[in-house]
Amino acid sequence: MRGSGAPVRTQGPPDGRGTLKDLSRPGRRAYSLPRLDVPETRLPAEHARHGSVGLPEVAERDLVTHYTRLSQLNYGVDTGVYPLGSCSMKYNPKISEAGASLPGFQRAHPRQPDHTVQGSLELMWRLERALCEITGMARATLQPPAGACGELTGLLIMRAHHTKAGNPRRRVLIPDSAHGTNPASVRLSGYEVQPVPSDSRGLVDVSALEKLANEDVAGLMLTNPNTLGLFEEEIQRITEVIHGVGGLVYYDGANLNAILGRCRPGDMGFDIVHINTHKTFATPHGGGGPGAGPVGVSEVLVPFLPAPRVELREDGSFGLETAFPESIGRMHGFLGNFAILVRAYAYVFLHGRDGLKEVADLAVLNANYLAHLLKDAFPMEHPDMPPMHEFVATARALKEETGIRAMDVAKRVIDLGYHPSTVYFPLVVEEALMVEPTETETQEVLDAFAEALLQAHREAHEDPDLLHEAPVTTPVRRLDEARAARHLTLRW
Amino acid sequence: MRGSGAPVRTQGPPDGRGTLKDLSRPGRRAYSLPRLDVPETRLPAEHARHGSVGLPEVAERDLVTHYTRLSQLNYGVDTGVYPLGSCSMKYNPKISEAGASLPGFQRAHPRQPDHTVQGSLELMWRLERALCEITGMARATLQPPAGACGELTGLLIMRAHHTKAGNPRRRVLIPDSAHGTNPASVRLSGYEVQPVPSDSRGLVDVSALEKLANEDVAGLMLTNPNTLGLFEEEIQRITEVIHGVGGLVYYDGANLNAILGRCRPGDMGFDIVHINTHKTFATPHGGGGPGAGPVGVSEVLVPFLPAPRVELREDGSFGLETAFPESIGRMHGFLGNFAILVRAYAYVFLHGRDGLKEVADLAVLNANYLAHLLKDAFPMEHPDMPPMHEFVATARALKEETGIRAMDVAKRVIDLGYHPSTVYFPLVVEEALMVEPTETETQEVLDAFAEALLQAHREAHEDPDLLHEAPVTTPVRRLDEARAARHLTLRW
Amino acid sequence: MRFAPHTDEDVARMLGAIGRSSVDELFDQIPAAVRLDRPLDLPEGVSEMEILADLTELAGRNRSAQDLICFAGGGAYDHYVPAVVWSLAGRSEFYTSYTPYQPELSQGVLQALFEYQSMICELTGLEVSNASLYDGATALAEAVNLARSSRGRDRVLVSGGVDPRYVETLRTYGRGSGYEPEVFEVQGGRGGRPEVGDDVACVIVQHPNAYGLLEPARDLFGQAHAGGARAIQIFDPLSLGVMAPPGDLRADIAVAEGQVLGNHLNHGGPYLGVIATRLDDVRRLPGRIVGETRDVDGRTGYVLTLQAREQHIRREKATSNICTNQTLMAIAATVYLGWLGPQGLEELGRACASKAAYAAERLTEVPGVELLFDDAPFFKEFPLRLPRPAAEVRDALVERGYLAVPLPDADGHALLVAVTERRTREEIDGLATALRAVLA
Amino acid sequence: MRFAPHTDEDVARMLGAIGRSSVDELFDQIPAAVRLDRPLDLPEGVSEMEILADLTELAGRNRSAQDLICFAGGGAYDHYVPAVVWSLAGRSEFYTSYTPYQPELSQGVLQALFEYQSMICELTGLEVSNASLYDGATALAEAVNLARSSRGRDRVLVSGGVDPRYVETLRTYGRGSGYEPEVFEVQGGRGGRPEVGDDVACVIVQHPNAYGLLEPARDLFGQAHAGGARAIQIFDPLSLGVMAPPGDLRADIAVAEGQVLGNHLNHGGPYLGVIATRLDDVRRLPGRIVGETRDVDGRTGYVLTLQAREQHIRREKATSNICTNQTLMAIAATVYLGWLGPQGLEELGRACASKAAYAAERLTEVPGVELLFDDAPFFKEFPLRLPRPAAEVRDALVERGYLAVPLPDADGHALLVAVTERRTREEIDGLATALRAVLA
Ligand SMILES: Cc1ncc(COP(=O)(O)O)c(C=O)c1O
Ligand SMILES: Cc1ncc(COP(=O)(O)O)c(C=O)c1O
Repeated sequence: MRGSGAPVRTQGPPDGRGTLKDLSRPGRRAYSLPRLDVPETRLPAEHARHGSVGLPEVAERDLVTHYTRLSQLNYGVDTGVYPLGSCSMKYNPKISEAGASLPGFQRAHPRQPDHTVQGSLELMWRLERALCEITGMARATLQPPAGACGELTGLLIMRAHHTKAGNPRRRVLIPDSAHGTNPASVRLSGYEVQPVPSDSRGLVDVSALEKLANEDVAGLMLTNPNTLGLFEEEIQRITEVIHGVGGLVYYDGANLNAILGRCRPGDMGFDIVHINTHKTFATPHGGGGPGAGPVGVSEVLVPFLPAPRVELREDGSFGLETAFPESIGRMHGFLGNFAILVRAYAYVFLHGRDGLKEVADLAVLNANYLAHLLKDAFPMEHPDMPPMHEFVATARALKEETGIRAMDVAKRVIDLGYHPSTVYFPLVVEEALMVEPTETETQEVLDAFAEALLQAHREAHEDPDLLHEAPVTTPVRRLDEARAARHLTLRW
Repeated sequence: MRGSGAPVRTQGPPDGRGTLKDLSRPGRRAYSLPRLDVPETRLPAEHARHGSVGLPEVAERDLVTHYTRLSQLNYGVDTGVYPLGSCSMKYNPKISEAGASLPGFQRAHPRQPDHTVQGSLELMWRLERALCEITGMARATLQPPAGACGELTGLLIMRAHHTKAGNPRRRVLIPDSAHGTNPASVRLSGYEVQPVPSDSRGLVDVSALEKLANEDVAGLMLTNPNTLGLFEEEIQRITEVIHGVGGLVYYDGANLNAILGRCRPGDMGFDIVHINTHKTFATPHGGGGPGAGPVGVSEVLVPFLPAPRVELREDGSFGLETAFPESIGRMHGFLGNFAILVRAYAYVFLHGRDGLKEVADLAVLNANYLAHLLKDAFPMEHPDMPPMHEFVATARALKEETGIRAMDVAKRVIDLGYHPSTVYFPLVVEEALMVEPTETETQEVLDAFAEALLQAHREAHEDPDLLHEAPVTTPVRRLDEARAARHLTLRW
Repeated sequence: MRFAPHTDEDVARMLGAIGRSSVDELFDQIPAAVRLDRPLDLPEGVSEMEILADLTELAGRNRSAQDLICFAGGGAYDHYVPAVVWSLAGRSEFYTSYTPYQPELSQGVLQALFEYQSMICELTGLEVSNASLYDGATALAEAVNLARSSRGRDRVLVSGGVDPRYVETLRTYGRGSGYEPEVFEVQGGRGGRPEVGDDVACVIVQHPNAYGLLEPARDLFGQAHAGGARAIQIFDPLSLGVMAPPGDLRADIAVAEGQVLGNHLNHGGPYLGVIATRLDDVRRLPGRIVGETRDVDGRTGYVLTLQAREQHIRREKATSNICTNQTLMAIAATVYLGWLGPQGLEELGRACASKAAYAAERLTEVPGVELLFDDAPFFKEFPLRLPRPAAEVRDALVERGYLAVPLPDADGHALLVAVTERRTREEIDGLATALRAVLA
Repeated sequence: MRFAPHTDEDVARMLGAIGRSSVDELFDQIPAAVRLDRPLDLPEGVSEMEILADLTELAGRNRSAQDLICFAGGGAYDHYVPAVVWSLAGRSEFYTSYTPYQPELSQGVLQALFEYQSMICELTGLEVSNASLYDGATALAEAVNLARSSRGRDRVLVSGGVDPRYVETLRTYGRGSGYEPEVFEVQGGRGGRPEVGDDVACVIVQHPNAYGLLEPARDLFGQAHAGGARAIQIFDPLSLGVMAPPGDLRADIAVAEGQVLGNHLNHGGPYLGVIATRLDDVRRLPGRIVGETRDVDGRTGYVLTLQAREQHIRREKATSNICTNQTLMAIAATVYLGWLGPQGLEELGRACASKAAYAAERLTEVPGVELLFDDAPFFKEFPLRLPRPAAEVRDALVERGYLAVPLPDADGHALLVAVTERRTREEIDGLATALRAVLA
């Protein structure tokens, strides 16, 4: 038995291979447009295109067969467990899709006057209020279209705050285990990155932090629970240290799923928080996007929030306001990823007060349970503390014993029918397997997924070629990434 | 190489096997309902259920994974060519789905008063007019939810007509190649079936017909082009013969796709016509249904049409009328498969006058082209006449040479990546392969499909086990039908 | 708009390959006399955006349950259809496939239908279900054929509580099959005394009936059995979380309109004909039946079975002429029942019953309005007697944004009010207020 | 409503397995002082049907392009989205998947993105495209970063014809990156003379510009190049069937709002940031890039490539901080462009241009209404000067069922009218009539 195989389509008729271009035949077409019902006008010659665009020419039937096939080559949450650490790949409720495609939302133009879009504006208002309550912040912007943009938004607010105080400062502290977007955003906000080491428990080394903290430090960015899935026990001390030197503390909300209704960044002393709605609030990831990255801030930072903002007017109506002289400006061409916010709204209000807490409870229970099942084969890097909603295990021992690496294990898990966890992140852990089962998986699925990992572990000793050669059940096998970068073929 | 394989999912994690019941755990749930906002009422004890219903208990996430998996096990038109003879499995335009799910249609209640559903009624009116124009009939009913029900409707009209004339008569003539629903419908309408033999060309044997025609004959049911894909050249003579004895001629519209805009049943002398909208007008087959089977009749039969009927009132509005004393009555609980009729409407008016003719042109071209590619390996049963939109080839010679049967060829075609044609129908042809490519396939696809059949033919000589064992690329291999019927397991 | 992919060059090349000089030639067999020598009298084809605009305009002229608060019942109901149902049933691998004649490529549809059959058996307490019929009314006609052939008897007795549309449908089908349904009277909207002679094949009772009332079904079925006839029950699938199932009531055949199981109102169709019966009549069941079996490697799989009942094998000897059925609706029903589960079914039934009871209370507070049948128990719909013609009141209620429909066969003063789980107390109170205003 | 599947027994069993007595225990690490000792101040959870009712009520309070005839433009347009686009992009294997980190399980998304990149190159006449950015405005900010790093220069010149929202976005992003966009004036709504000193990294021109006008882009880009700066064009993807592409105009970097490519208006997002440039700057491109390669068996496959540009590898040295992007919108754009093809793109461009020209003619017949910039050529939108404040006129037009929006930075009397292929002659005439009535 080679394993039950990845649940994707691996077969199909030969004419289904190749790109859409390969299906193209001159003159074939899918489009239809109404007959021109006005006199034809041509653009001035100097602006006109010469010759036609090299797009494929196919029938609608070809399009459908082709992209249906491509979809079937792909694994999604709807196909099965997708335990990518740091990504909260939970089940995305179908009702959110239905809500977001209501014509009143779907066909609203972003430049419509406020009185014609009161429904959208009230939705944004209510969502902002809810996100503030969940995070313990005063106000929030819904503009950022993803977490990374939320980070930059938050850092520009930080910069505006310090600039107003007379000195923008120079550095932002980031734990060494942080997500790559954190340092990248810091750079884009004009700050320098100063890494903060972790201690042996996998937490921020507070004494090191104390040494690094000074008047040059604009702030600290922190994920809590951190990327190792551990709650920063000394969080109050940490925020105190930073506040003590006049810095601000930024909460990277990627892991908010772990603490919903249990504790709030605002109450821990954070000044700025971003939320990945596509993680915590189950707006689907769309193969890599879109998402949304709302940013909440404490009272004192409200003046710096991007504009436009939705405000409740005296007459009870909602309006987009732009007159905020201290605002950092605009982070998105329009209002952000509105239709994603509709999905987040649906998720938040479906769950409500108790439901959100239960989300965190069960996400943490699932992670602890799965970590427990795996602990002998793939021990946690920092086993002293129980993980929150995710955990980082390591295949270091396995590698030493057998030469099999985390990547080989991941590929074998594919052959056994599952999407593997994140591997090689966080970078500070050798042979990392970062596993986040989320709350929407059943115990049975966790048992089966763990069994696949344990089977791979056994096979690493008994039949390592199964792992070296994996995957063998996929439409393609391991791909030559070096070749891709060397012989750049980025288009047909 | 075992072939490129059927384009369905064959793999998946072990927890994905089994029925929904196997995923059930007590207390798990997907549903949510509002809190009861009125006092609770219980039914009288004698009517109350004791104990709960044995339905599965699963989470929404389980439902989605399970039925997504089941869908991926299935081949559909969107997956690839589906050349089932007699079924017109053409591409189903996506816009029809969008149109049918407009809330104004989707949420209309069938008992709403006419003035609140003028949109639906006008759509039905326009569709009826269009179908009458396409078939050359005076009026039509849209009630029958499928072709077979249309047949029964037509035959009951036939009976009503004869009964009114004083004698319902006894027999209905049907060519021996007819579809099974024809004789079954005849029986349900209270008539006896009298088969009519075919001549050597595969057409109705007109002299035999003349002998069978007498005053006992209520009518003749005919498919034209017939189930062999051949146009009944002597169609006028045929209808004359039946009319000569006072009988009526019924047109089974399953093959209407072949003649759209080229000729019309009404002009050939037919009195009653049914249309399979799920064939000709690309309303998707839904895994076996729903469809719609509108029935058109000539002027003299109009009084017998089922009620209610949509009528245009004097004031320009539309209404459902029921006061037709000679009507045969009601063939469906409400108005028929309305949402399917919306799709048919979309298809008819998208194509319009020239577009429909082109459908027939290209359907016939595709069938002739494919028959040509296959003619040496799988000759047409009646090669003297060119086929219309489909053709019946035979694997008789192959069977004689190699022992390989049509079914083996079909299964091998699956391994080569395609849905095979109909096999063993019509029953009058030995080792029949009934192939209807439809107009929505490209020449490239036809070439590739033909090549698969030709490869199977070669392999039948060179490596017959490939065919005997086929399919090997599917989620299950050949299934034991005898066992299914012997050890009846019809539920979990 | 066209969907055929052919370019002019494709056509020319293909014609060349088959040795023809024009497409017209391919139609040479059609005798000149019957050829259509003019274009079809239809408009020119339009673009996708035009047909959508046209359909949107037409749909916009309907005032559906999207705009009106729907208390309409009488065989089709505004139950909530959860988003998951059509997200799954609407997957194109399901809806663009055909009847599963090639089971190896159709395990998805086949297994879903097997699950459907299983759930219908669980619901009804009967032993076998088929894989769908057209709708409730035609399912009843099929049930009658089954009963008549099973009993070898002719006559068909129908309770006066059965929906008149069902009776009309039976009358139509009966003309071909050679019976005339005989309606026996009900008292106070239910009950009655069928005279079950030894030529009676079946007794048909709708429970809850067309007035919404609960029937003494056990008793009526007892009478049927006493006379050696089959007991046929028309049931409401969504009543079965709180009501005793047909099997417990000793129905031999149970049929239902399955629209309520996750299918949209769709202005009357496509709906879903549900039928279930006893195992010993399985070979008389109409339509597709899916069975579990093994493949050559011993793996579990599903196939169409007992096909010797069906028209494509047995032709005029088939149990029915049905071929295309309502598979997709059955798949939707399966997902819906999976969503609901036993608890949901019960909670939903309780919600309908409670809201209907509340509505009856509020509406009969309106002066001049009373229950058509005092004291008769009902499930989710009930008939009111109005002081004015019901059709007039209906139209006046529509003006105020409410939809409820007259009882078709009553004296013209009866309104049927159906209350699903979807209706809120506020909406019910609103209906009462509107009715009060209309009748004032 | 909840989506976690756990029953009480599941929880108990799992707690037992890990040796814990309660879920609360799992949160013991959270210091007591920061624990939330009260429930969140949010409403109780609701059922699916309630949230749908809530959303339907909210959506119903919008008067969108579904109700109003939409002539609104200025960066987002009511182009027709064919049904096929979201039937395919909406397949759950696409929309529920993540960034394709495991390429063997993600060939569908990867290949679709490869096709997207290819189509963007075909459209723009440039050599490389990435796999999407957030939207047009942020794509411009990324283009500026690219140009500045590529040229090693600081200053950023922006035409006065560029959409003010884009300039605002640049200003915001520039605060972090250390530049302040400098706007050079246009004459008659277009053109202008950027002073391209040797510290200028790039010159940004929108063509067609924010007034809808066609720019002398070749000339402006020539000036940029003469000063050694990069030429950045903001383009309209749907203009390229009839207009010369950025590559022909010698733009070095082309960015666009890709909403028009099969994405709904969505009240402003999610949209699609398009970026394309020259091959020699590929290593400076922000975001995901998909490349073709081989697997160990020699089969063609697709992977994320040049990841050394990206934040997850290069951290603060990455070309951008972007991680989550707009993949699904890019897939929709790919299907849309496949639907349109070269012919459709041309026909659609011609339809927009012709309808806009017709609209300009009809609207300027209204007394007091004239083109804001006489004689300036435009593509699908154009600015009118009104005799009354544009915001007032806009609101009055809404009353009559039409939507058109003021030009944001004009003197308050300018209305921008956008005409897509979706607008009919009748609708344009209707707008003219409405405008006449409003101004009478
Ligand atoms: C810890 C952390 N921070 C930030 C981000 C960036 O969020 P986004 O991908 O939405 O830009 C991620 C995303 O993976 C993350 O895991
Ligand atoms: C020739 C012919 N007649 C009648 C029918 C019956 O139509 P339906 O399946 O819609 O009941 C079919 C269906 O396959 C057919 O092919």
